[in-house]
Amino acid sequence: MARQAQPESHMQAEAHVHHPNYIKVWAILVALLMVSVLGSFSHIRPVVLFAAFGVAVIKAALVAKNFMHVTVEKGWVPYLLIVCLLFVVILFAGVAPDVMKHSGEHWNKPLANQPAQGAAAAKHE
Amino acid sequence: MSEHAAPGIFERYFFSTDHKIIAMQYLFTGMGMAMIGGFFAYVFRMQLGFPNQNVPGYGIVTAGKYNALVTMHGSIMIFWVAMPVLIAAFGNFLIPLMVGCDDMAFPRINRLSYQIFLLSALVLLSSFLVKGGPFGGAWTAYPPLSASGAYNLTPVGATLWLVAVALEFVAFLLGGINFIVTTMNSRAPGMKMYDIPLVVWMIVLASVIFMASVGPLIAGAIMLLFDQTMSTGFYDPTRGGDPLLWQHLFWFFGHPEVYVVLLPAMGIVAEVIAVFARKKVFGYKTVLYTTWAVGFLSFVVWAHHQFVAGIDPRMANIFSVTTLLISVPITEMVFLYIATLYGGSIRLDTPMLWALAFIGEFMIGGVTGIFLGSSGTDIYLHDTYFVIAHFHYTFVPIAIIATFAGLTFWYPKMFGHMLNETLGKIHFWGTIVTFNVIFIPLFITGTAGDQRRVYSYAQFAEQARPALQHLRTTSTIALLFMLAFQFIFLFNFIWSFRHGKTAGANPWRSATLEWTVPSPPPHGNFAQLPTVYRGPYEYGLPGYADDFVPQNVPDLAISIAGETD
Amino acid sequence: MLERYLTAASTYAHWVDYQFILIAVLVGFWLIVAEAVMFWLIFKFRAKDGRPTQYITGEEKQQTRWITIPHFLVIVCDLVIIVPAILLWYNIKQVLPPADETVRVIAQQWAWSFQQAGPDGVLDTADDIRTVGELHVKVNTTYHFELRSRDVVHSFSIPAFRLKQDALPGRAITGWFRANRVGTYDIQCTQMCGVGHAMMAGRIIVETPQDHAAWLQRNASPAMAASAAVPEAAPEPPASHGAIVAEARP
Amino acid sequence: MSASAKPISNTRSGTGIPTARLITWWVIASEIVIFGGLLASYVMHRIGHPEWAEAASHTNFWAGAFNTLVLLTSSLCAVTAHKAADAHEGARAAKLLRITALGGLVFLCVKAFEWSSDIREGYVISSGGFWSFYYTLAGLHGLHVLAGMIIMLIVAADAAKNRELQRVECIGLYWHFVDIVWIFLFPLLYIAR
Repeated sequence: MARQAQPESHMQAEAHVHHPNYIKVWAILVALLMVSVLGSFSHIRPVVLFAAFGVAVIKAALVAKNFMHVTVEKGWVPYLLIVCLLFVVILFAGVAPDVMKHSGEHWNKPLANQPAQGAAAAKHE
Repeated sequence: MSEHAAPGIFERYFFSTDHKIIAMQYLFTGMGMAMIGGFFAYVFRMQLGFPNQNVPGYGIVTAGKYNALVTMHGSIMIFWVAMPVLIAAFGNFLIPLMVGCDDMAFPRINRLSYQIFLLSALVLLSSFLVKGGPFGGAWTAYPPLSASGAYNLTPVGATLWLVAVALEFVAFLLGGINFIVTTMNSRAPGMKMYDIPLVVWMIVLASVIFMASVGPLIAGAIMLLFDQTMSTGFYDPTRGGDPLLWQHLFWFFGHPEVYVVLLPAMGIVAEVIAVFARKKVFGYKTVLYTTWAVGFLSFVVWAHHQFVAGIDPRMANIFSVTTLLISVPITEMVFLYIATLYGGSIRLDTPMLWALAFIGEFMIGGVTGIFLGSSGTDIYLHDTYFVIAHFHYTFVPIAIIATFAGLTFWYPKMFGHMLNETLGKIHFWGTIVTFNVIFIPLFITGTAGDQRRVYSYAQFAEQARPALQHLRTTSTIALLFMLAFQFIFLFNFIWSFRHGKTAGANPWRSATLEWTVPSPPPHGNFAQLPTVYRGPYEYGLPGYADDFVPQNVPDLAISIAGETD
Repeated sequence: MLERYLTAASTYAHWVDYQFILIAVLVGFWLIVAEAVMFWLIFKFRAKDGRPTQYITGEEKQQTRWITIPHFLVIVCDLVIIVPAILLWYNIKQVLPPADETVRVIAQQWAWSFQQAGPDGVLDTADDIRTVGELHVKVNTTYHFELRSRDVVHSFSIPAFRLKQDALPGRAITGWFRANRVGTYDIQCTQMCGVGHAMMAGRIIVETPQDHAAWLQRNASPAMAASAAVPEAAPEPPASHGAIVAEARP
Repeated sequence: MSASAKPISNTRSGTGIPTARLITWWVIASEIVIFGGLLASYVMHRIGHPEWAEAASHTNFWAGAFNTLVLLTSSLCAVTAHKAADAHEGARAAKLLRITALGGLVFLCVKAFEWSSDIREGYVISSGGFWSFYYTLAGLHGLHVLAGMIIMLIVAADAAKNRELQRVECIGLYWHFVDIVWIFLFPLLYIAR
């Protein structure tokens, strides 16, 4: 059971990261922003969506990696952030079948299913 | 630690950053709120036991007042009693002492946390003074009832309730993150991950669960606030919203919340049982693994509160399975606690009585949950008194029984005096017996179809039967006795401040670090900050004269052997 | 077991009761065993002079066995519970047996109103019978109900049928029941719905086919259908919300 | 006030991560679930209501794009401030932090201009599902920008005197997180139609 006491180990860490060329990262981010902007004028839906959301994910990853130094941080930190994201995904998966959809097993949303003619259901009254 | 002159009374007790003072602030605020919540229980149980009679100290309970009372009872007991006492008070008091440091890592954030909490309590109580009175739409606050004053008739009260709850969340986010950081970073040298006492582990894990689950509800609360005050339509189906969204966001937090308050209670009980059985906790690591499993699973069971709420029936099957799954680690945890008793030398002092009662009663709460978690039977039992009895068999052990276990156990450390044992035992037996007499009849009325949140059963022929009314009256009378017994505790608590036997540093002969400092601990806690050499539960370690070895005592024999190697 | 406390008056009421008993037996067994073991240990290992405490970590194999074996037995019991529970759920909530009759149930603050087909046997025609607070159904007949709410969340509960389903504004939810015992039973609202929650009672009257036909005839006359069957007792929902169907979207 | 003396617990580092940065990570984790909950609610509504695209087409795309640029640039300043702080150049770090806060101010000004023109056109928070989410999401994000600016100016005041330089990095982390939230809000609110 016994063990040697650890020496008072913990100094506040000094400069724990190597600083990359931030201007270069910034330039890439701005270029990606241009891609999103230009992509949004496309009429091909997949192109718009990728330019919008695919690029957003890339941008977020770049900021997280280069500005926030997530990858240099202790291993559990990125996992913590990922687990939090995972919980949001679980929430989405559990809620979407009810909220996103307008009908399911033995239920429907009369109003949402007749958006153009909400009054059509008025015959029930 | 401070070299400054002693601060004035006001600064010392109201604006202190000392974790022990903040713990006391949380404790006393929580106890005050418990009295308010208990008074509400008295009023509405009187109405149920003796319908439409004048309730002494309150008056006639009308339908609207009844709704407000049950809503406030639920909200207060969970958010303003269980949370502040179990997590904040014990967390604040114990974490720095048990991990061997002088204060929280961020004392001023800690103070801010309490101040926001106090504000939230005041906002909640202020709703009693506004037009329309306090919110009466149940603590779950389902919209559209909660979203529109035209429906709930308490437009101001509903908003105040929501603001109070949101503030309370912010307070516990700040406090909880502080607990996490302090435990992760500020432990005494030598205290490894598996040397941390279980109660600290559990409070920290509870804070993590809280932190990860409350976010969507904070978002949901903002949406509900806008629905109330800015006529948005987030939960209004006629305008593209969906009332089920709130229910999901609420229970996505609401179910983990059960474990948020359960885990600290489990931790307290672990400490008490280990000390009074003079035993190492059976399978310390297994306890932790089951806790992690419970923590994770608690995020995937929430919709079992909504089986019949209009969710897609296919989803109910998934949530039913996960719900029964979560019973596995919880059962295992309880088994481990019982196994800890094996081979011990059990002394039945008051804290131990409470701790054992926690296990005994919580098991009843646990097994009755199976009836509700299995979707088929929940169709019938949902929103009946069976549910009420079930969750009071979990929440009373958590928020009352475990709290008393903790309070009676750490009272000598907090105030330097022992509580009176005789009064303590009278209080214990009085509370436990009456507690069961309150809620066992409610299992029966629930099984007979009594629905919740109804101030009078006069309209319901099946429920208005005299046999059921007798059960309700029995429950109410038992509650009166239970409340009366609490005054014994209150007397004991206040009287022992001055007149209790002087405690000394370690009256229970316990091995964790908080017992190595004087009672009550001075500002800064440790005259010399400790170094940790062993786990927290070294009782009956062979080769020692004493039957316990404190964490900060070096193991001379073996370390000498190590040097000669 | 449940029938001692409350009549069972629908086909699936007994299924629910059996499931209840199954769970009660299984968890009751475990509860008693666990409590007994606990009390026995408290008694057996009470503090005695000269008997030192034992040092047991609970981490060696022959020790953890005492936990893992009951632990697996618990999992088995969980399975024994969950399988019939889901089957029960499936049969009540997911499978709709073919309907003999359909009735529309509308919840509002604070009353139940019902709409069922008149003598022509078709819903949503001029001779529909609308009632407030009372639902007349035939015994041994499978009913589908379409549940709606006009304002807030309510819950349609018939304890004697072991039936419960929340009614949400903006949703039409379909369920079923088949009453198998003649009598009058309570309809409750089991979801907090405001000040009048406790007043939101209804009755379901399960009748023989003959009685039901007679009731139908009594209420089917045009005059009755037009006025008397829908009294003004039920408060109108507040203007800006409410409309589950009528008002057009903004 | 006695609280100004730091407790020893604040100076320990059992994880190897300094306490200040550790708490920042936990705050960011808790913010992820707050924004995540709101965003998840929005996304599921948005997919469920294709007709909201009409409302979405009235948002000011160029204001959103410009604000993205502003935030990206301010993030660059924040991280450069971190670099300066690592080199113990407190004054330089303070200057860069103030520029970052200025970026936040520009962001909020653009936001104010954008919202007032939206409101002039009659699109207020209660104008429909899309607009409710639009104002709520952007408003919550704007509050974080505002809070970040205030904290940043406080940190800058200390940093200028070469005090508490470790805080420069922490406020930067928070700022980058707020930036990332906007990186997702931009396509969600302005591009998806």
